[in-house]
Amino acid sequence: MKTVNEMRLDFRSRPENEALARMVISAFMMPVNPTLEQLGDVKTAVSEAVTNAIVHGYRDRKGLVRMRAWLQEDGELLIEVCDKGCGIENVAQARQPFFTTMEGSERSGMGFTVMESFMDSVDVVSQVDNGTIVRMRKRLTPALCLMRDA
Amino acid sequence: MKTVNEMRLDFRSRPENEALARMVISAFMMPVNPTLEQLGDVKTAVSEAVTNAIVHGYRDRKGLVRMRAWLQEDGELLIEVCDKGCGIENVAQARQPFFTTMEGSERSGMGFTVMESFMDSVDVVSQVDNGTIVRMRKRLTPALCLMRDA
Amino acid sequence: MLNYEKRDGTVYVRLDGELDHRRAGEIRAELDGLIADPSVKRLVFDLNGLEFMDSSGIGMMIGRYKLMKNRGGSVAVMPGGRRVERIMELSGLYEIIEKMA
Amino acid sequence: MLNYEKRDGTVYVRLDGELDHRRAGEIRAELDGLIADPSVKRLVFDLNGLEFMDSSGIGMMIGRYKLMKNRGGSVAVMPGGRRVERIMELSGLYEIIEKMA
Ligand SMILES: Nc1ncnc2c1ncn2[C@@H]1O[C@H](COP(=O)(O)OP(=O)(O)O)[C@@H](O)[C@H]1O
Ligand SMILES: Nc1ncnc2c1ncn2[C@@H]1O[C@H](COP(=O)(O)OP(=O)(O)O)[C@@H](O)[C@H]1O
Repeated sequence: MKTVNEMRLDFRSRPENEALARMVISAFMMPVNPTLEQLGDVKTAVSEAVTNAIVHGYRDRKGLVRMRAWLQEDGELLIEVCDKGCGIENVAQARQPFFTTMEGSERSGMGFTVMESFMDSVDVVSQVDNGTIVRMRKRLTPALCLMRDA
Repeated sequence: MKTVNEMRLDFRSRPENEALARMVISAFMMPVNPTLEQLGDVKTAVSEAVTNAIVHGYRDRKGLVRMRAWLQEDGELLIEVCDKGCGIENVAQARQPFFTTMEGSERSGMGFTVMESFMDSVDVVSQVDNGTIVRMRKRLTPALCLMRDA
Repeated sequence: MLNYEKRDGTVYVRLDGELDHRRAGEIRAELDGLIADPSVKRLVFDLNGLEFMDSSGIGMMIGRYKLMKNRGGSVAVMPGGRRVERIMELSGLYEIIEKMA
Repeated sequence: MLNYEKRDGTVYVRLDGELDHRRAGEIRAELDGLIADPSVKRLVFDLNGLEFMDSSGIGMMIGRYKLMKNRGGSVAVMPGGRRVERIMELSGLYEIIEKMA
């Protein structure tokens, strides 16, 4: 599938960059006139993935979070959020609703569940001590005929 | 000088990404509560540098533009806009008001002049066939004591 | 900066803006100062002004619910917009916290 | 989508939103269709609704100025906000184009 536009954002694992990532993904979607509904769904999913990278991946230590995004000709949006943090031992378990390894910090364990509920698909690739990649897809309509190809 | 926050955005040389770059730099500045004046000044300078990378650097061919930004502890904002495009033969001449190599495309030749006018300093490093780096600085007040360090 | 009102043993908190992990930490810090007062018996979150919330908001509300319950108090929520409510429903929060009309 | 009015040989264009290189290209395309009509003798840009403009706006206005001048027509500008006007002044555009009060 042909990619119409793509971007990559690297930022520090600081809490104020959760809002940065949300604004950047909104701005990236803007040229294809997403609905407010779609904008909100994607911002929520990105917020969850980026917060996880900061809170769990780097456990509030200093590190870089990477968000990549692609807009495809057929109107699908792909998003990848990566960290080089501690990784997840058991991904299937981590994705269960209410499962959290941070009871004390008032995490609800609902992050992955929210991502799954607001996006069409969510893939997680993770390796202990090596980091985590969260890949999400969502079809945006109408299609991308609005954009000129450069 | 200690860096409090930093980011890097890579995007395709497509015209709709001029708006993306402006929104991203605004979002990056937001946590330090810039004035509307400062936001507008920086957005304008970024718009000029990014447009130049797309229009002159890549001459509307496909390529990647990189914007990096750093917030320093003393309240200074650093921005770098880079392309791997055609480069500038004579930087001093290019920076002259009204100088443009694209008369036919209705460029005004005022891009660098606008950057200089809205930022505290503008540095240009360029090599023919190798690309261009535009470095800009602007002091934002009040200082960054508002931000927690992570 | 929390927008709240304290009246007859109840603290009403009107949440606004974007409730993410960062903001949840700030709210928690301010709120726990407020409800440290033993005369506070009930905590009401008004979500109507929220522009954005992710699951960090759920964690923050569950945390306050536990605090209030431990001392025999109660927590209630005045619902927010569509996406906020979808997250509230997903989390089953209304099974333990009162939803006000 | 250009917001304009055509009256007595004058085209009034109310610019809004963000006038960058991308938008300048769109405006140029639409406008040159409009002013191709030989009965148009005057072109007025109203910059008051502009939220943003960079030097691409200057290039676009100079281009239209040349077109109109070539056929004995004129161009005028109703000024915009502070930053837009700073760019207008920097470029010296008001030395060749009439600034309306
Ligand atoms: N990027 C990550 N790096 C390391 N661990 C993660 C990451 N994302 C999620 N996890 C693990 O998965 C668990 C569940 O995540 P999630 O469903 O988002 O809930 P929560 O963030 O509330 O704990 C987390 O508690 C954590 O152990
Ligand atoms: N990133 C770049 N790559 C190659 N050439 C550039 C770049 N930026 C500027 N230039 C050169 O410098 C000239 C002046 O730039 P500028 O002052 O921004 O005016 P304008 O964009 O209107 O031509 C351009 O016409 C071009 O020749």
